[in-house]
Amino acid sequence: MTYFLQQFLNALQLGSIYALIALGYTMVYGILTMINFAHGDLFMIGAFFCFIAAGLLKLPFVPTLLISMAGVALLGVAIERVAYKPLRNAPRVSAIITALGVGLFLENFTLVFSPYPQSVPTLIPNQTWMLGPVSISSLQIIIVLLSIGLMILLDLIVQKTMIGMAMRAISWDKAIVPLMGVPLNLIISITFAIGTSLGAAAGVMYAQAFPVIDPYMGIMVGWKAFISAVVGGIGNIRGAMIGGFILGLVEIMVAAFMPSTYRDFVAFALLLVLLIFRPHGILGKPRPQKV
Amino acid sequence: MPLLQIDHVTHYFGGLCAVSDFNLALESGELVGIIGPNGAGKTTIFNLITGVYRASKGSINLSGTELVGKSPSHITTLGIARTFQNIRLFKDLTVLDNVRIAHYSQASYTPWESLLHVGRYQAEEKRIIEHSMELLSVFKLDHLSDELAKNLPYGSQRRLEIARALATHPQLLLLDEPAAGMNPNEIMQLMEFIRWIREDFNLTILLIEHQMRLVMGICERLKVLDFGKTIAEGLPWEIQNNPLVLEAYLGEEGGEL
Amino acid sequence: MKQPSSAFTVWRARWETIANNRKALPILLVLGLLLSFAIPQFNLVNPYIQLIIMYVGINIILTTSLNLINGYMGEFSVGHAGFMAVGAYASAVLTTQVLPSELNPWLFPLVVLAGGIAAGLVGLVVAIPSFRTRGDYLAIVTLAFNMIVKSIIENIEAIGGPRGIPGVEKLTTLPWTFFWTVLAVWVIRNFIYSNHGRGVISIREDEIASDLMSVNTRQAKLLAFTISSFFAGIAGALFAHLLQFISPRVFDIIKSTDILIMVYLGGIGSITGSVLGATIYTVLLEVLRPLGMWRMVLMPLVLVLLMLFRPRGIMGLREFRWLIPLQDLLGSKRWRQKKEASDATPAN
Amino acid sequence: MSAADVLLSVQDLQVSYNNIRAVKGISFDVHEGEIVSLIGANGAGKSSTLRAISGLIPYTGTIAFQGKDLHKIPADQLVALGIAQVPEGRGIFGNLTVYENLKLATWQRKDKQELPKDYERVFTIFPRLKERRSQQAGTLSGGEQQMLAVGRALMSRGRVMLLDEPSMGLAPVLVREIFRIILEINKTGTTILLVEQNANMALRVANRGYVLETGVITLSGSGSELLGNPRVKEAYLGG
Repeated sequence: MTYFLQQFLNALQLGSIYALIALGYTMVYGILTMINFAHGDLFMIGAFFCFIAAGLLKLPFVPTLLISMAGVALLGVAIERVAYKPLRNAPRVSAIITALGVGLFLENFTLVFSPYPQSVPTLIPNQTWMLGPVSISSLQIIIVLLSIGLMILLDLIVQKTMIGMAMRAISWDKAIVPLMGVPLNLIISITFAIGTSLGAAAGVMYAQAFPVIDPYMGIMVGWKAFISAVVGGIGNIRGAMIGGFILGLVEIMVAAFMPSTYRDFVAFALLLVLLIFRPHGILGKPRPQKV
Repeated sequence: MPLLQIDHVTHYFGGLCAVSDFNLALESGELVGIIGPNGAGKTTIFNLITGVYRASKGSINLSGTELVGKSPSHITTLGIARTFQNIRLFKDLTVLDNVRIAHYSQASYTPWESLLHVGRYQAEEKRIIEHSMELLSVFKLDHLSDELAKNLPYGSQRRLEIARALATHPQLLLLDEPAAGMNPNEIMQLMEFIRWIREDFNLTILLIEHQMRLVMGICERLKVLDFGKTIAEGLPWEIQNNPLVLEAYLGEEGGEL
Repeated sequence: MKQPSSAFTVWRARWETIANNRKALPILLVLGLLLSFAIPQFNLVNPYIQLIIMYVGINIILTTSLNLINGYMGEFSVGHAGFMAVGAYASAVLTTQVLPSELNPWLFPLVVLAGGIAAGLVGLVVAIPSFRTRGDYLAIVTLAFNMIVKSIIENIEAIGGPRGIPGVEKLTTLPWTFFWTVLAVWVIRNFIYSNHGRGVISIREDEIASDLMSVNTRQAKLLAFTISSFFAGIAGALFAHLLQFISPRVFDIIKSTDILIMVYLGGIGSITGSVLGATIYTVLLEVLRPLGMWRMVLMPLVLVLLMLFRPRGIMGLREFRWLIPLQDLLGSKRWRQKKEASDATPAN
Repeated sequence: MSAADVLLSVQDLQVSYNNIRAVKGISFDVHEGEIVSLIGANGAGKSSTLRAISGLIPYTGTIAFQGKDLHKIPADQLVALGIAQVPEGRGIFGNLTVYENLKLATWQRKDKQELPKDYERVFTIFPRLKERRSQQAGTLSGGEQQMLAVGRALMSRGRVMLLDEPSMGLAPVLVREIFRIILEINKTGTTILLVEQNANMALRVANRGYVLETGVITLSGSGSELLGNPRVKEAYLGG
């Protein structure tokens, strides 16, 4: 039981990182029905911003986090404007392939400047407390609380603000939104900014939790976060959060109670089984198609 | 026995009743029209007959075979073909290929013969091309056979859609607003054309139309729908002067505003 | 009139003559076959280039087969390397563990075929639940499939687990690569220009209309997906016996991404495009090797620019005429000639 | 009426898409304070005309609002100019609440202090919306959705309101209700351009009307003139 609780804490930590990245996938999908395959790599860039700010500029945690989020948000918006926007009326896959290309570009561009894995300095004083038999670290607390805080903030933005309303309206019917006087492109840019900055925050936390980073780290984590978004119901924000935590839980528990090499197998097999029974994910709803 | 017998068909979308207790018996060779204002449920009836939607209640019977629950491709092979309100051609394919695809269930060669281009492949393809070209020439489209469907003028696209539907060898043809976007002159030609294909291809035709000129001109019987319900049926001239129908189209007259 | 006489137009005219000349095809094939024997025999080019040529062939098979799903059927499959892995492992297990090694060179074509069949069967199993809903469902399923295959292999010690199978015999030769590449391209081309293939293409154009034109869309999808994974398996088998070492890592999602890029670079819905895409991508990566890591920065940029200016890829939906069967090319023309002839003859 | 009164002017408008010439060179004006109805059977080109004015589809010809050419103006700026819209098929956002739908339409409004008054006005006109203000708009009935669409257009406070088939799919009682409200809105000073299939209603409320047949204006006149004209019935039900 102690062991289980201990693992549960680890699962929360990993799950919150997946959830943060999954939000970026799901937000972009929600408004543009496009899979932003470069998102995992923006997470990686977030981690590298952390490396630059913390390792080279010796900044403390909060400025590092803010710089990383702002930098990646700018990058995300720029990518949308330059690479995705011109393809909004092209075949849908063209944009997806472009995203794939952008992702590869980000990976390899980073690789040119950082051919070797880099280690990121820890910015959070590592302290461990014992809650009964379960040990809990300051890092774990910060990652989980910060992620949950960001998610609540996002949820507030989406549910309570005009911008959030506009985002939801776009996901319902993009064509009508301009008729209400709402500038479509601005909202899309804001969505990219928010989604990618959450990915960057995940990158910073990941770099703190697993302090060795490399340009390809975003691929696997990104795909898994994407899967989380699908499990939760792609396009659904709360679904992405749930999906992220489920995937984190499954991965950690499989690794804890089975040979760790089964981890990916069980995680993905579970996904397939879930999709057979709920093709639209946990919170996703099918929208009737008009013939 | 009627060719098509629809009994008590009802269909819901979510909670909304799109078609309620629809009945129709079509005798072989008839030409019947379904009219009604926008959103009356006309296209839904076509979608129910062709298996795109599955009727919530009721039965649809084609010369003794129950259609409810069958897949659209199966229903097509049983002898029902249709066109669409908003032309649904295979836009990036040639005119000839559009018609060839409609021969899918008639081509009698196996996937293996497809992969290796052996056996019946050559003979069958030759037959399909010839049959397709014959059809296209009947529709005066043979000279455009190698054009992409999307490059055809609107009127020709409409005709191609009918040609494609006929390639499936239907007994019953469903035309969904064939005159949409046509001017009075073109509508006159279309009327001639529909009469003529009915004779030539031995068809029973059910059509949905807004252009009253066309409906009044060629239909033998009419059914009028509003809000998913049949509000009137009968001969064209009866319908034309039926106050319920006038109201459905033009709105009610008089009354307090 | 001004005569355009630049080297480019001359070159272009020549290219079009070759590209559209049907007689060129058998000549090219015979020439190719002879060359494929002659090159290794007389060492016409150095072994490194021979290796590249073989990779080009394998990539052509992969690209053409994936194009069947992503380009012709209009679905989005992203885990092609998973099927490649099935073919590679099935064949490598046969040559390293099952068959007596002295028979390997003789049985190699059957081994490759076995790899293809294994992948085709797996493909069918994956396809059955995958086409329930349209859209990105297949993308997710194939993505998960790719990762599951990799994970399963890692967990089977009998086939080397995460370490893979070392010491696979080098049985893939230039003539064999040539043979399988031509066979794959030919068969997939045949399929596309057949009743079943047209059904598959009509699904891309408009699935509902396709269904209503009597196309059994479910059957067509399963058929196309099985064929596509079969050839991915063939490519995997050739790949395993060329690389001489396979491990689960070789067939991860990055490999799948490579194949996707080749498909969209060359152009969706085009066999010519797939051949060009695979060739250009493979060769370019080698040619740009002197740039070091910058080539990996450059290539994605090229892809993005291409998508922005040609969203359907280099040859999207277009084909060299000599790849198209005569009846598709001339069917309508012949019919018209026949009609004119019969119209000219007065009826009795 | 002088040219100065012309609020919206459409000159030689032509619209084609998918190889269809939907609108073949029509011209009409809408004057300040009027209700103008564009009527005709399905496929006559009514909606295409409205979509062109909204900047949703490309067109040739001139569309000017208060003398300002709308050609280069992005769709989302029209609201700021004073053009409020009730799109075809209502176009409400089913995943937003009733209140949120209304609120979203105030995006371009600068006078935020006026908003409470406007919500009050909308809720007075449509008490049903007030009852359902925190309900998801997708759960509303067809009539309520239409009311929401009109209410939303009111919230953006346009000088002119464009309505695309507000009666579509509504039972006669509701149709009457909607048209009564349109009259009411007009009385408070909003100019109205109405596209309708329901000719009787549309002409009864209209100052002037235009009859469209296959992309051409075949009849025009005052509402009451057209209402008595047998040619209107022919345009729908054939001669």
